[in-house]
Parts: sequence; structure tokens; C-alpha cells
Amino acid sequence: MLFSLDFEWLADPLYQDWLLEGLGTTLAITGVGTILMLIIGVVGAAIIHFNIPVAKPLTIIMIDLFRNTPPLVQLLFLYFMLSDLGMSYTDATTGERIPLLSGFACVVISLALYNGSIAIEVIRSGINSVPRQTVEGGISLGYSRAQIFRWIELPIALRLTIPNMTSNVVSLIKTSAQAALVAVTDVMFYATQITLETFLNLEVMIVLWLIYLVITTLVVLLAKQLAKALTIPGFGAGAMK
Amino acid sequence: MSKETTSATFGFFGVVAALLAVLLTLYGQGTGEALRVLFDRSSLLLTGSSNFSGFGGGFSANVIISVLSMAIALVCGFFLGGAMVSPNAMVRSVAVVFMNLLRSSPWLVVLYAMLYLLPFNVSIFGHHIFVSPFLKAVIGLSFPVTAYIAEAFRNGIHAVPDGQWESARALGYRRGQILRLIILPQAFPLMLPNLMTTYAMLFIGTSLVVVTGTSDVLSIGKTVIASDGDDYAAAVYLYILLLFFLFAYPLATWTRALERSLSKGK
Amino acid sequence: MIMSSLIKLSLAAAISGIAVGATARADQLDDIKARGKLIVGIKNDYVPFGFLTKDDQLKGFEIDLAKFVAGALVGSEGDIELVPVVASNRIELLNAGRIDLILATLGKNAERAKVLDFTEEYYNMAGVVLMAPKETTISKWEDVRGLKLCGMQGNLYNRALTGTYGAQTVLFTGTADMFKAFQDGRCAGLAFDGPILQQKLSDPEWGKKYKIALDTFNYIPIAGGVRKNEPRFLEAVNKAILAAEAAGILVEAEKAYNMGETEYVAKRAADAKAAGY
Amino acid sequence: MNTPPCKPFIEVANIYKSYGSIAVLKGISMTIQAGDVACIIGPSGSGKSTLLRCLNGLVSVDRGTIRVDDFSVELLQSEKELVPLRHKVSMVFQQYNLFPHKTVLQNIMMAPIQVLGHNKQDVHERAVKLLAKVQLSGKENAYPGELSGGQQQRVAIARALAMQPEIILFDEVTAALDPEMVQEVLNVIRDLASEGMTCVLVTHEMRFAQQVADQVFFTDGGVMVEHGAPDRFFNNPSDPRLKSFLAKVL
Repeated sequence: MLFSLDFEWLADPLYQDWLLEGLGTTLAITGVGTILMLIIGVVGAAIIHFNIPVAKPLTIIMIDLFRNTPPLVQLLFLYFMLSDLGMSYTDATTGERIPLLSGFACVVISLALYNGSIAIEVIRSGINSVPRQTVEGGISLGYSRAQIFRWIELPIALRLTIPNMTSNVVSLIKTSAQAALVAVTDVMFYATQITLETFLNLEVMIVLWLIYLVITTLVVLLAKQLAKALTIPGFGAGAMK
Repeated sequence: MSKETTSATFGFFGVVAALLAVLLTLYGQGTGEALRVLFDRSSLLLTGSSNFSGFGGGFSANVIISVLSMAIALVCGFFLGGAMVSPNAMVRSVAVVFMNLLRSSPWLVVLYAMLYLLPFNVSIFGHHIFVSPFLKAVIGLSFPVTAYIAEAFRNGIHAVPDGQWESARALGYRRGQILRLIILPQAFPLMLPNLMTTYAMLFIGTSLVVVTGTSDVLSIGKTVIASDGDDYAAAVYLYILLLFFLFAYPLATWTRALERSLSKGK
Repeated sequence: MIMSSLIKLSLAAAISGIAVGATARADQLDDIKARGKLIVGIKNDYVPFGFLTKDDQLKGFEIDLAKFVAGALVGSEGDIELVPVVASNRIELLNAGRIDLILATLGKNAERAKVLDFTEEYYNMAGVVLMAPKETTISKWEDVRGLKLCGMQGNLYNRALTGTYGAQTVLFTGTADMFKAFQDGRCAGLAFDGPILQQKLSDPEWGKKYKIALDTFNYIPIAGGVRKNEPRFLEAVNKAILAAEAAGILVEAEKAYNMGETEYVAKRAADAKAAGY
Repeated sequence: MNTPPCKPFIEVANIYKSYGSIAVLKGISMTIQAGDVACIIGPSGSGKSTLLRCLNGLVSVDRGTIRVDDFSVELLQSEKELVPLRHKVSMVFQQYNLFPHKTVLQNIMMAPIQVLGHNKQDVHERAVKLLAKVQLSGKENAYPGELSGGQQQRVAIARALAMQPEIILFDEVTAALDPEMVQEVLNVIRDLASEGMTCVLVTHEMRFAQQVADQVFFTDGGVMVEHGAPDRFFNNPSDPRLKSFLAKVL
């Protein structure tokens, strides 16, 4: 027998609970992470677009740093070092210093920063592909630079970048699996726990693989629906060429 | 200095300065001591050996793993990408599904799966081949990267105007010939920035092989932390961030320059 | 079409690769002798059992034992490859053939006996103890209910901590991460193997801040692990371990690595000597 | 043409503009009366579009003065200072420059609400009337991408009118249109002119200029070569450059 796969463990209610709980954590991480990532993307793109002194060079350093180093090392650094940098508070009852950011928060922040740096570049390229004439139309109507950004460039850019942003969200979901390495109980963590108890490594990994596949596929489908709903008639990726 | 060079230089020194600033903030008076620990452990972190006697571990392992994975993924990716533009609808759809399957799997899960799926010993015709965690890491990482390369390949081919196909067909070329002689030479320069970005991503992703038991820079970093004490954990992580940055950033700058020259050439 | 057949071919190759990996070999002991070295899975982040010294050398209680076993089986103590393993991958590495023998604080239990064979035991590990800040109010295991306890993935007592005592475990893959997280104050206590924590307290910085708040509720015999159905190899390893005990290797190691001299190791040494090893 | 008795509505005096080493405007002057239709003609690259863009501050001049009604355009620096000017001076572009992500009605209503802060109800009423005026009633909810070029250009005119300007600048508004759509756009402009709206057009439609313009300006190589009433201008050109230009285009 080439493969004799044993999926009986899936019937164990404890393991079912673990997987569901882990799935919940994974969804929470990716949900909050995605929202933060988008906020960072828009704010960062605006900072660079408007050439804001001090903030712009800092944003560029952030992008260069986060895009060119491993998100796992970023996460470990955030998790272990932020409290050393003074990000901690004193527990009222025990009087002990406790890190301000939980493992969950660190994971979300590190994902938001890593994928947010990518998002800034994605949104910037979207803004750059808004036709110059459209912007000129806004200027001639008396719009300020800020108004043009808010009402014309950003809405068009965000629509244009849906495909790229979708792969960025998928990347965020995939990267979130590293949460398990800082003891955050996501679906990856519980899967590892199950393999340690059952020794059914291959089977558990197959199930885990499927879980991520379903999540990412759903996200991609959702994004396609969104893109469809937001299509600008007679304008878009195809019409841009 | 051109505007691009200026901004690349700014990014480079900016990031290095930022990392140094964090180190100084964390260690204050003890910065010298932290740097000394890093210096003492540098050989181990960079090569996995003391005194630079070998290059099978540490940061050099990350580099070697990334290069080998890329090589495997390039070969597989070109085949998969070719299947994705095949005239046979069946082959095409199977290839596309396969590509999406590979692309949407978390790297960490693929690495774990490879660790368990691949045997440690393979005997072919009486030869024992030892499949080390290192080799498993290489194979594991090449899977998702294959998908990215296949996609870059397909996009590159689609980026060549349809008129090229038509005119070549009118000249009597066969499909394979058109692809090889006319389309690919035009598509490859278009794909190059994409391939380089993929390589950079792969390189950064090698940090994940820590879970396969390969002695890459991160696993060695953790061992160093376990041996030298937690006090130097921050320094070790900063050092690892810096190593990755020093390798990946020039690559990213070069990619951007390539993209620019391509878009100018249009 | 060439491409599709190539894909088929490579798939076939991949599957056959998996198939040949499962083939059993003649006899492990002969293989090892032919190969000229013993491959042992040890820990390298686990003071005092296996750790890296300042000059990048592997040392420790189990490293000494591993070297002795290699000397007995193959010829000299240098005929050895030490592969660093962690709790979460050591059994997999053994059964997949990467290593011949686990000497990595492997606790004996019935679950594991199903997937590997244990060798002679050579240490009695105070199982999980709880380290906490000196001013902690925890005084019995029942007190940990609802508290966050740092620990390590792959330790069997983790289930008892959450199940029986209702603690919230925060589990890591390596000791470095675990100690750092505990020091950062992410957990109320650190629930981990007794000897390791005992050793950690000998560090004055740790001794100042922390204490062993709770003693273990279980002692775990530590033994080596080998693949199933390799009786000749198992017997040879057992003999070597007993010979190491008789020769006082482990008694010496306990002294050398500040582990505290235990009655258990002394008694086994005496027994082995008496039995003529 | 005699100097008119009242103060001209637009007065451009001796303006210069360079992009890097390329001088586009080299000392141009012109005056336009309120209610007039002025056409600027000339070969491509003669600086006529740049001249037009200087009038609403889209392009800033290097030297010289521009007065539009009470505004000294060359002195307006910040966006804030330019807003009242752009309220007074609307512009229609060759490429329409509509907002692709907004419907026709939204395109017309956006700026009056967001820039001028007008009441939404009033703007809506105005927009519907303007759509009727450019004969596009019923296209309220279409997107620009769903309309023909001529229709888009008429929306752009309606959008400019919704700002209730006193003057509209037309920048080669028919140049990108298919021939059969040119007339529908020109008709709208003709109506505007007959209602007394001050219009400045950069155009290649010589016949239209001849029929509708009160004054025609000819620029070449960044200087104002000749100007005058269309009759004399087209039928009796004096400058040799204008003669050869007219010979080519007429």
C-alpha cells in the first residue's frame, strides 16, 4: 500500500474543537490584519503622495525595511523586543511588568506592517495609473490636492488595484501561519499539537493545507465579486491599456 | 547622482541607521558588549561553522537554499507555465488549477508537509540517496515558487502582442517554433523583473526553513540565544534582519532599475 | 503535449520516490558499521543535556553519552554525527531514517512506545516544575487555574496542565523563545522540565528574580529511542548505555554540568558495575 | 479693431513660459471683452494650449501679468487662492477628463457641492437642466465609459457650466472626436456663445471660428502673430505665416 492515510482523528471532538478554535483565531488575525494593512497602505501612500516632510522619509525607510526582510524575523523581533523597548505596563494586582502587546497583537501588527508596506506600493502604483487628464479635470474645477486625492485618485486607484490587493491579502493569510511560532493558537498551532499527539503528520498537514486553500479561495472569490460590483463601465485594467 | 540612485542610497542608509538606532536604544551603554557577542558569533551565524571553515549552515545556507530552490522552480515553473498556455484546454485547465493550488498554500505548511512527505532515504538502483532536511527545505520552497514562476511565464507570453503570433503564423511557423523563436525572446525580458521579485521573495522566505531542522541563520540565531542568554536576543534578531536586508535590498533596487529601463524602452 | 507527458513523468517519479523511501533495509547495526558512523539526534539548546559552548562546541550530559555509545558501536568516539533535534520533530526524524538514535531527553511513555522502541533508561527527569517570580502567590498546582504558563510544544505534561489544572499554556518551539517570553512577563509561570529550570536558576540573574514555586507532580524516566524491529541494534545500544553507566560516565557528567548528583544515576551506575558491564 | 470703451474682461500682458530649456510662450499679450467669443488658432506646438491653461492657473507663468476680471492670476500661488478663480473660469478639455468612476449626474454635481459647498438639492436641479441643455436627458446614471466621445464632451461642458462660471475655456474640444460628433458639440458651444457666455477656444475648426468668433488670435512659435475680427482675419490676412497656415488648413 502506497498511502494508508488515517483520518480517524478528525472524529475526535477535542481535535475538532482545537481546529475550530484555531480557525477562529486565524480568521481573526487575518481579518484585523487586513483592515490594518489597508489603513497603513492608504495613509502611507498619501504621505508619499503629498510629500509630507519627515513622515515621507520615515515611510520609505519602513517600506524598504519591511519589504526586504523576512516577516518571520520581524514577528520574532516585535514579539520579543517591543517590551524591551519600553512597551509594557504594570499589572495593577501583581505589580509585575507585562508586555503591552499580546502575541495576537504582535502577529496582527507584524502582518499589517509587512503586507501594509506592500499595500503602500500597490496603492501608489494605482494612483500613478490614474490618467493625468482626469486629475487635471479636477484641478480645473477648483478641487484642492487633498480633495483630488480623496474624491478622484484614491477611489479610482483602489478599484484598479483590487487584483494586486487580493494577492496581498492572500499573502497575508498565508504568512499568518507563522503565528504558531510565537505560541499564538491559530489553526497551524493546533495542527502541530495534533501531530505531536497522534504522530499522523502527513494527514494533519493535508487537512491544514485544505483549510488554508478554502480560506484563500473564498477570499479570491469574494474579491472577484467586489471587483465586479465596483467595475467602472468602459474603464478598468483593460481600458487602461 | 540620478534621482533613483539617490533614493536607493537613502533607503539603504536609512534602514541601516534605523536598525542601529534600535540597537542603541535597547542596549545603551551595553551596545559595545552586544556588538562583541555578535562579532564572536558572526562566523557561526554566517556560515554555520566556527572560523568560516564550511558554508553548510547559517546565512550561507539561506543563500544556497534560495539559489537551489530557484533553479528547481525555474525548470518546473517554465513547464507549468508552458502547460498553462497550451492550446489543449484540458492541459491548460489542469495546469491552472495546479498553479493556483501551489500558489495559495502557506509556505510554512508546504515545508512541514515536505518534512513528513519526503523520505529521508531514497534508494534508486541500489544507491542510497540521503534526503537531508536541507534538501527537503529546498524542495519544499521550490513548490510555491514554481507557481509564481509559471504565472510570470504566462503573463510574459501574454504581454507579447497577438500580432506577433499572427504574423509568425502567416510566415508558416509552427506553434512550438513561434513560442521558442519569436515569443520567448520577446517575453523573457518582460518576465525578468517579475522573476527577480520572485527570487527576492523566495530568499526572504528561506527564514521559514527553521521549522525543518535545517541549520539556517535563524535556527543558529536561536541556538546562540539559548547559549549566550536572552540579553542578546535583540541584537541577534537585529543582526539577522540586517543580513537579509543587505542581501535583498540591492536586488530590489536592481529590479526597479530594470523595470524602469523596460518601461522606457516601450 | 510534450509538456503534459513530462508532468506525468515527473509525477510518476515523485510517487515512486515516496515508494522506495519506505523500503526496509537488512540490518541497521550492519548499516551503521558499514557507514562508519552513528547518527544521533541530540538537543543543542538544552543546558545541561546538550548545548553549544562559547567556542561553538556541542557539550552536555547526553552528548557525553552519545559519544560513548558511538565509541562502543563503531569504534571511536569521533565516529558520530550529532543532529540537533527538538521535541516536536525528533520521533519523525528517527522513523524517517534521518537519525539512528534519539538521545534527547525523551521521556518514556506508552504512546511513544507504539511508534518506537525505548532503550535502557539513563536518567530520571523531574517532570514539569513551575518556575515563577519570587513574590508569586502560587503555592500548589491547583493555583495555576486560569493563569498563563509558558512552556514548550511537544511535552506530554502540557495536556495535564490545561486539562487537570486548568492553566492556559503558551507553547513555543524552542527554549530560547520560551525563556525570553517568560522573562518578558508574558506568563505567570514557566512550566518545564525540572533539571533545566534548576540549572537556569544557577544563573545569578535568574536566581535573583525567580524560584521553583512548585515541585513536579511526575517523574519521567528518560531513555533513548530507536526504530522498531531492529533488535540487534537495540541490544547493542542497551549494552553501550549500561557500559557507560558502569564506567561512571554519567556520574561524572552530572558533576561536570552542575545537575546535582542524583541517587538515581549513582544507583544505576552501581547496578551496572555489579552486573559486570 | 478699435479699442473698446470699457475695461476688458481678460488682459494678458507680455507673458513668458519655459519648460526647462524649451521656451513655449515668448511675450504674448491679448485682451478679451466680456461676452466675447475668442478663438486661438495656430500650428501644433505654437503654445496656444499653454496660453489657455495660463488663464485659469493650471500653468503658472514665468514672467508677465494675467488679469481675469479682478484676479491677478500670476500672483495666485496656493490652491486656496486659485479656487475662487476656478469658480469663475471653467475649462473643457480635448480628452473630456470626466471622472470615470462617477455617473454623468455625479460628474456634474460633485464639484459644485464639494468645492463650492452649494446645496445638494439646488445643484441637482441645475444639473438636470444642464443635461437637458446639452441634450443628454436620460443619461443621468450612465458612466462616462458608456457614452460616445461627443456625448462625453457634452457632459464635460455641462460639468463646466454647473460651476456657474463667467467664462469657459475650450481646449481643442473637438480634436479627439469622430467627425460626425463634432457638430453636436459645436452646436452646444454656439448656443452658449449666443447666450452671451465669454468663451475662449483653442481650435482647429476654422469654419466655426469664422462663424462664431468675435476675435481670432493666431500664435506661432510662442508669439502672437496676428489678431483681429474673423472677417478681416480670414479673408485678408496680412502676415505671411498666417497666410501659409490658412492655406494649409482651409
